[in-house]
Amino acid sequence: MRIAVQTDPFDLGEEANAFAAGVTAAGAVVTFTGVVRDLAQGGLRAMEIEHYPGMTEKAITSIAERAAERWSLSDVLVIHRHGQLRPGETIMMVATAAPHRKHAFEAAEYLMDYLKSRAPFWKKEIAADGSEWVAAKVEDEDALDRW
Amino acid sequence: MRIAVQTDPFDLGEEANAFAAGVTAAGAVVTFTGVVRDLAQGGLRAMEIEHYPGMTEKAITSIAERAAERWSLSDVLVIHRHGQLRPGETIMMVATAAPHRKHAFEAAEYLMDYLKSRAPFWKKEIAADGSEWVAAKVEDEDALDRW
Amino acid sequence: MDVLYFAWVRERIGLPRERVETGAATVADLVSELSAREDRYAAAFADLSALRVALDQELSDFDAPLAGVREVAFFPPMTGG
Amino acid sequence: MDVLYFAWVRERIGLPRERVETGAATVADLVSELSAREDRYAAAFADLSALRVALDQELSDFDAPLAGVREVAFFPPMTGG
Repeated sequence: MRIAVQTDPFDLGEEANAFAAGVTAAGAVVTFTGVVRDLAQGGLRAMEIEHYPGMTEKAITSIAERAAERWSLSDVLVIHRHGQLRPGETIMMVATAAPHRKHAFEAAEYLMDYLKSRAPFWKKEIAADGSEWVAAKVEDEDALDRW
Repeated sequence: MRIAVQTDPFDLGEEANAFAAGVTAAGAVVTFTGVVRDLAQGGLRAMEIEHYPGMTEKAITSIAERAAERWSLSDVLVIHRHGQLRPGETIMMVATAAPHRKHAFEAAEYLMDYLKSRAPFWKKEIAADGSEWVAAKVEDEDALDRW
Repeated sequence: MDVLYFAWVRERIGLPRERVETGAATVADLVSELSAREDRYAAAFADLSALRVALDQELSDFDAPLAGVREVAFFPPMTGG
Repeated sequence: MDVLYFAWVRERIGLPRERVETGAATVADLVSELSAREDRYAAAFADLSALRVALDQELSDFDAPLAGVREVAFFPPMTGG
């Protein structure tokens, strides 16, 4: 298991290859990658991501450990950036490996649902005409009921 | 949309990066990669994958088009190899990109469920003590009921 | 028409494809015709529930008509992915 | 104890962390104490349903006791991923 909370960019391809190379006993590898979209339709200059150093790493580790137990995963990877990101940049990724595809998919969705609402990150959209904190969505909180 | 049916190996990382680079309007990119596992616990020498040239490409294109419509995907990628593969080699991958994570995940699972039972591939495990066609699983057929 | 066999159906019948001249009205009729030919066909077609059929590269059924069909393929349930 | 603020709570109160000497028994008591200090605190804590609290870096509740706690953090619902 590897958890990284960082300001530096990461290379999705390199991370995916390194992850897959380490888990050849697993038949299924799922990755999820979040990219900064220009939600304000051309007006987004940057996405500023604030986090709670210390708690962030603990919260993600705890989420990943719960996922690894629940689905007997061969491995889990979580990378999440903070700081200022531009549209098109990669915000974060998760990867899961399991013997069966259903488990790898479910675990990746579980990780994403919990990272979204239970890891202490806050996003702020910085646009030409001002900046605004991204509001948590009711459907993201509701997504946790599934688990 | 890109559909590739090939004997050549492919590089998961390169494919994932190229796919993600093309879809920056989407916030969520999901990849699934299938790897040859040694199911016979050390005894598997190779996985031989037979397919139905012509029908394979048609069937995958049709599955991918249905997924792209159903979830308004920004892009879809399917690569599936045939021929003889060794344990640890990558059999296939799918990638989906969508504005929302739930859509990217669902579409990738849909693609996998249909590729598993509706694309004309047949796997044969070649072990030290003989070879055997992989039997279709009832749960793989049942997985289609979800959609 | 061209008749194609894949996976263990191909192995049991002993060839990947052949040209068949037939007046069979449906897939089931064609299966009966082939099964009557030789034991290897009868063995391959013994349990139709274990087989799938494609007509001109589209999945179909054993009671489908063969009129206008150029290519028939028989194979076990698929195991892709 | 150390009190930390994140996102718009930090912006509204105007600082990321401060040292607070308090005898507050629960998080709610601490919130009342801080809110009574100055308008910027009262504004930040006006709607507790829009806030979350962590005690020693674990998510908690507003009625949780503060005994033994060294670090309290207030912030809006998280938006990671």
